[in-house]
Amino acid sequence: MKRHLSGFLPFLLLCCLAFAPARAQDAFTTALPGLAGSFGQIAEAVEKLGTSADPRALPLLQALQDGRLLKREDGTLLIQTAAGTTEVLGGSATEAGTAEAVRVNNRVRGALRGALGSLQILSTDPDERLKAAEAVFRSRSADNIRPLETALSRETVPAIRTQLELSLAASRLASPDNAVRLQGVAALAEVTDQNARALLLETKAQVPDLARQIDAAVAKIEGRLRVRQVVETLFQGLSLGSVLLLAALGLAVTFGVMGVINMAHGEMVMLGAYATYMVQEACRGTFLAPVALPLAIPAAFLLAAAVGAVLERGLIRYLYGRPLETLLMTFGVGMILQQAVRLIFGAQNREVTSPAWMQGVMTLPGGLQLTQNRVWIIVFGLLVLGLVVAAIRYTRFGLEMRAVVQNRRIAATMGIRTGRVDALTFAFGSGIAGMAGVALSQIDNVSPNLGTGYIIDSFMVVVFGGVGSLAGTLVGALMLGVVNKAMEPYAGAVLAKVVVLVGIMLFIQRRPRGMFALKGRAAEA
Amino acid sequence: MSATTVTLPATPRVTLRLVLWGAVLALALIPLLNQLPESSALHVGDFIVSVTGKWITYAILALAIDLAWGYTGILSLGHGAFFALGGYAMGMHLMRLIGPRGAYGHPVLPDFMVFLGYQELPWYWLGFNFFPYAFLMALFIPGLLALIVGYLAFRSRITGVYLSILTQALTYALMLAFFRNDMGFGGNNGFTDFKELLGMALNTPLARAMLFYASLVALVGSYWVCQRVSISKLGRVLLAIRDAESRVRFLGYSTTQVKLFVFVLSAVLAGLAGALYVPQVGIINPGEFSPGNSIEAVIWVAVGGRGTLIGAVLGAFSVNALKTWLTTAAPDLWLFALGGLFVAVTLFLPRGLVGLFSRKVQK
Amino acid sequence: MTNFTLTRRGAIAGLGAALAMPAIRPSFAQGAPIKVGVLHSLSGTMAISETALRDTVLMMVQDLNSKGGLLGRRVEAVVVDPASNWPLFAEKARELLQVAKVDVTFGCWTSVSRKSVLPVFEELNGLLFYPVQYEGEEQSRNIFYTGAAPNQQAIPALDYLLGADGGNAKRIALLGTDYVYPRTTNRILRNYLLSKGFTADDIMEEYTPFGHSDWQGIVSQVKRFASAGKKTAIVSTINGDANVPFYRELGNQGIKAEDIPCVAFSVGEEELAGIDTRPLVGHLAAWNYFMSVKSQVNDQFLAMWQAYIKNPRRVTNDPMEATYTGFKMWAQAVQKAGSTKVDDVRAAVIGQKVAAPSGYIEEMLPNHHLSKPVMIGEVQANGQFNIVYKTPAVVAAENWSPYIPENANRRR
Amino acid sequence: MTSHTILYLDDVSVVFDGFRALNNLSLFVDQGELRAIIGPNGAGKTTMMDVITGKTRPTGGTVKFRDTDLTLLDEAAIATMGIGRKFQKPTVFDALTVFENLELALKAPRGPMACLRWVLAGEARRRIEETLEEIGLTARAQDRAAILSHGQRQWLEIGMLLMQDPELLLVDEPVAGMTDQETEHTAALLRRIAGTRSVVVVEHDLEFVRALDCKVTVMCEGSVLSEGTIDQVQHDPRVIEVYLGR
Repeated sequence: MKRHLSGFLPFLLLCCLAFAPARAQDAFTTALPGLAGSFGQIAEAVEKLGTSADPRALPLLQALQDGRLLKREDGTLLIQTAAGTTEVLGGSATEAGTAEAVRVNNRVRGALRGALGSLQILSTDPDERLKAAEAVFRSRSADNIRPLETALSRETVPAIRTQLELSLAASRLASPDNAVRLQGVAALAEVTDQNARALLLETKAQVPDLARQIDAAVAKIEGRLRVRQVVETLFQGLSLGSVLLLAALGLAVTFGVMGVINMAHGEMVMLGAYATYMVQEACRGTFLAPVALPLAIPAAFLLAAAVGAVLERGLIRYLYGRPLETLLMTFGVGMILQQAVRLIFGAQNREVTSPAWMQGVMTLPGGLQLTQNRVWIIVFGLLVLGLVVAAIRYTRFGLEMRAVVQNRRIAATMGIRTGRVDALTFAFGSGIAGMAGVALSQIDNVSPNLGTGYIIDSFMVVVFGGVGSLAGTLVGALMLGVVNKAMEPYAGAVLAKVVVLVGIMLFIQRRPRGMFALKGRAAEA
Repeated sequence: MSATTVTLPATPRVTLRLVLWGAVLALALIPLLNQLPESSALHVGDFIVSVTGKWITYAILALAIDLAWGYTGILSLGHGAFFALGGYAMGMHLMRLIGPRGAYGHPVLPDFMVFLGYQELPWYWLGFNFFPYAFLMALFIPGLLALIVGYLAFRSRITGVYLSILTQALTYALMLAFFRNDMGFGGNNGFTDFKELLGMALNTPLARAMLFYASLVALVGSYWVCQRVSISKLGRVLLAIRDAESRVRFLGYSTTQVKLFVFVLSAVLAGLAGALYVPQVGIINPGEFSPGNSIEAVIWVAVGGRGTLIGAVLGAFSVNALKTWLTTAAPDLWLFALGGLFVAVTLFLPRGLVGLFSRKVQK
Repeated sequence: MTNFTLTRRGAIAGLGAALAMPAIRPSFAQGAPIKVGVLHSLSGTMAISETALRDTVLMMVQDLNSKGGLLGRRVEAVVVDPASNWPLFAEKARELLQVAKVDVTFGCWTSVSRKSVLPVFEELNGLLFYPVQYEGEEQSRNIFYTGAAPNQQAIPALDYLLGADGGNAKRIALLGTDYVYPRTTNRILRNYLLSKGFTADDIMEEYTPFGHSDWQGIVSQVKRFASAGKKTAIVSTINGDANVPFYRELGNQGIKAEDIPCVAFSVGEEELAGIDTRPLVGHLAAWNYFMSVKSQVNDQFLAMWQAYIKNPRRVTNDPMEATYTGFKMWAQAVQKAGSTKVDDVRAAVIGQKVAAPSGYIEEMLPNHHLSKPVMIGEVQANGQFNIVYKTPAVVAAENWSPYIPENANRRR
Repeated sequence: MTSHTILYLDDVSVVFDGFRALNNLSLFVDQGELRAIIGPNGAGKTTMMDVITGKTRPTGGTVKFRDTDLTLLDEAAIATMGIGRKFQKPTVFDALTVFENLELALKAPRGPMACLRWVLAGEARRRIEETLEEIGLTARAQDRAAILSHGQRQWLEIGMLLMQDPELLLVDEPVAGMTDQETEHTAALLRRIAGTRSVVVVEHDLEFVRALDCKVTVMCEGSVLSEGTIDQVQHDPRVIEVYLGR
């Protein structure tokens, strides 16, 4: 309450000053006092500044955006830079003192984006131009038509040209002239973009005269969007599938190959996520910070593998041949690991940041947008699968592992240290789970409960795919992901999951050995 | 799976029976001692009564699991689902009995339906205002589910860990389904704020004592049924199935039928336990379906000693007592203790606490 | 009452009952400590949120003792772990009241845990302070609700979105976790929107399970919903765990707050601590307190908390503030009543006023709810909130919403 | 197929992943006949038993017991029809006593409720005791099967087979691990049983097969190589080739 008043009174004062006929006011100075006012007034001032074409506007607006625009109690505005603080009017150097940053909200930020866009559309930096072109698309004002045309005539970079054309079309919709508007409608009809649809519908509401043309344009866009939606759903399914694949791969080794039911598998995943967090914290502020995530992959693998090896040598090996007991015991181990992590790191979520190259969307030819982190996780999932296959097929360790699985006694007589192979296999499976944790730290909570959400799904994937078959795990995970995502829009997320689970249960009872069942005598045993 | 039944020699059997009846008597005394004035040295607090009443229902659940797992080798990780379904059936009855005493004063609809905008009672809620119907449903619905799941699973010869994973998925799917508010079971909040049962106000010592005795009778009854099964030829067929199922088939027994019988019986007992549990704890919600709960219940049996009925009961009481104690005495560390116990028991005491005891007896 | 007799009785009571006895310190008639029960999950899914509240209560107890206790008696906290297990909440509540004989309990986070213990507190005439915003539609003589009722959070937030500063939203997507709080809140909001002239087409409602981690589909759905040419906003009642993946997906799919702002009712500083907030700048939360509030009481509260937890970077949040306020009110009421008897304290709590960290004087109303200010904050890059709106004065809680038509014929 | 053919296998094949365990096998066993089957390892003897008892479904061919198509039935149904089987590796129920093992095998209603209500009446007890006598385990009736010696387990399993009172007995290597004396005893027992029922014995021990004094079928690579008396087959050049190598 107090703060409101303190902001408001000087503003009134300033208004009086502003309207005092002291000297001729240009657009810049008339707009300025608004910046010390309420959010609405700031937004208005920003819009005015955007169209002012005043050279002082750009640094001022940038300062506002970065929180470097300060305001004194009396409403004087100051710009803070690395070099020092200067007054906006007059430009004389001064002390910041008790001045506070001018705060912005969404409304102001929206206005800023548009204003900066119009001001930067002719910038020499192509990145800024592209951003500006995008911003202008959203702010869509008829005032932008002329600058956009100018910009378009000079632009050489194809990506920016495309965006400029879009923005121009959008701005034309805001023109008072229906002929110009129709130009815009025609251009937007060729775009496959939800924002274009939104713009057109908005225009339709404002200009009912053009309803017919706009409807036709929207129908065209929607037709293409529908196709894209199918592709998007498929991508989302694959991405969910790759998460399931990552979570299940470790299990495919420990359960599928060794037959060990490890209920603490989810906790191995969780440990991997915490390893990611620890690596990130260790690298924070060092030159390694940008590559913390790739560095976390081996770290997570090693941590989870070490815990796995200890678990196998210390506990699980005494229970071979008694899978149900192993199940119960590892459940207890899971409880202990969870609580240990909770006591060490606290119950709160830990923040694992995504590196810049994993954020945002990636635009494919045809305008299809895929989220970067999901793309990376799909790639990572396939890489890890490749790693597992390679380790089992082409290494000495893989050979010994397969030998021990097929016939422990004969393998032992061949000089293979079966105990060591068991420990390594289990450690390997656990390590894979740890690597999955790195991926999950990018999309889910890094909390002690992280693993519990994945354990049942992982078991379902392995059993559905066929125990002991990596191909089955891959196909099973991807299928479950796609089916789940395809059903979600109709059934809702919860029901989709329930239906998928029931579906798997029915499937398993028809084919108890899963999709890629091992056939023959080995399976009969 | 190796044979782990503990067959006690004849003399300890008599002692065992004495111990059992002694334990039942001691339990039966608890509500009576509760009636003594608080100053008396023998007074037992209300808390003990209610918490012991709850453990008794857990013991019934443990018996049910033991019958399926300890005797027949069917490790179901979904018994919590049968327990919860029994609980829901009883919960529906209790909700109907609230009648117009709910916050909105609606004569028929429970509160959660009123504020979620239901206009009328969903069809599957009909009839639950009658106690016998609700009680029957508490047994019938778990039984029916077990029949369907068991038939599908046993017919396709899904055994061992596959069955465990399947039943775990079952209870998980049910949990997700019951969390949905659209199911008409109150979603996450489930049912609470029960008022009365069979004309008794639930928040009175009398009602607590009555429920306590009902549970005790049910426990003794369940014990009797399980014992009757275990000492009959059926019990020997079960052990035979557990140890060598295919051999039993070659003897001409339809193991699918036998296992189905036991699984359904076990589910019905679990449902009974759930039905007695809910009025005592005053809440039923989808959390009861969570896979962790089912695994925990299996672990009670493992701790007590599977393949013996007394072991199941002992396990349910001791693990839960430990949990009740530790969640207060060591709120930050109790998971270590409990997790450690599970690890230790599976590693060092494959026959559970009873194994410890009977080894001494045999010496 | 000593440990010994309890144990002996336990042994008589039979199987394992002895083990049930919590370790209670022997207490003596003279200057017996006042016992404060702490009923927050320290393990399981809710531990993420609830452990901080346990710490807050312990901090308040320590603070009170350092000032000489209450009524000349020491205050002692009895901490139990109900482990995010709802029936266990009821059992532990009973244990606190009957075995530990606590004078007051601070606890619960989820509605279901409160619903689970409510009959116990009513039967045994205990006193529970519940510190979390909730869906309302409840009032128990044994519970004091120090979090917000829907009219102190949800409706003001919606008003903000519909106003000029919030972007004049014309289409609202209601996203929530499928449980009673979102369901009820969204029902209230839907009726409110309809009363403001919205059509059903302009409201989208979608529920997801607890801990939902794959938001790709729903976020795309929202994007489609938002492409109808009207300003769209999201109102999120998504519960704790699912928020991190939700916000990550929002950020990754490039949903900017300037275009589709998302206002959340369950996301506070603690939740943001687990997210990289840079892509989320401008998304909103509605609470009755933010850590960034500038007030003297808040400065003290922050200093006290960070000193207690020995971490200068630990954040505070709304439920912690509500715990603080509730605790202060209880302590004042005990002073006023001159006893810890539940009936006396209950009578004394009503009308208590506390200068809360929110910077306002909050008062316990006769409906057992507080009058509180409503604030709306925008997420900043540093994980804090920039308060963009607050009510000029405190708002009295309406725990029975006028937008739920059935409340008209509610029993009073 | 004559009217008293009890077991009829015609053109039966079993294929595992491309491996033909049984290759167009045809075999007929008459009522009351005692038949020995010999053959080298991997000849398909055990697979044949699996097919008859319903453990393995044939890929093709006809399997009939009297007029019933066995390929449609499961193990339990086949067993209750009157086909008993003794396994190569003796499988008895370790957790149960010798007496209980026999009691389980005893021909009686097999349903769960029937088992629950089952009371061991005089007639049944007498039969079990007779069998105990027959297999020489009377003294060990109350011992758990787990502690029996290998030979005793063989006997117990034979006893269980007898308790089933089957019309057709399939006996897989009954004398492995038995002393000479026990082997003789077994041969005598099987001979005695044959006549009232049919017995098919799979065995490696040619001395034992000789002692059985019956028709012998030689199997090789999943089909019948030779059939006749023991002397006939022993002089069959094809048999000699298979046994002594090419």
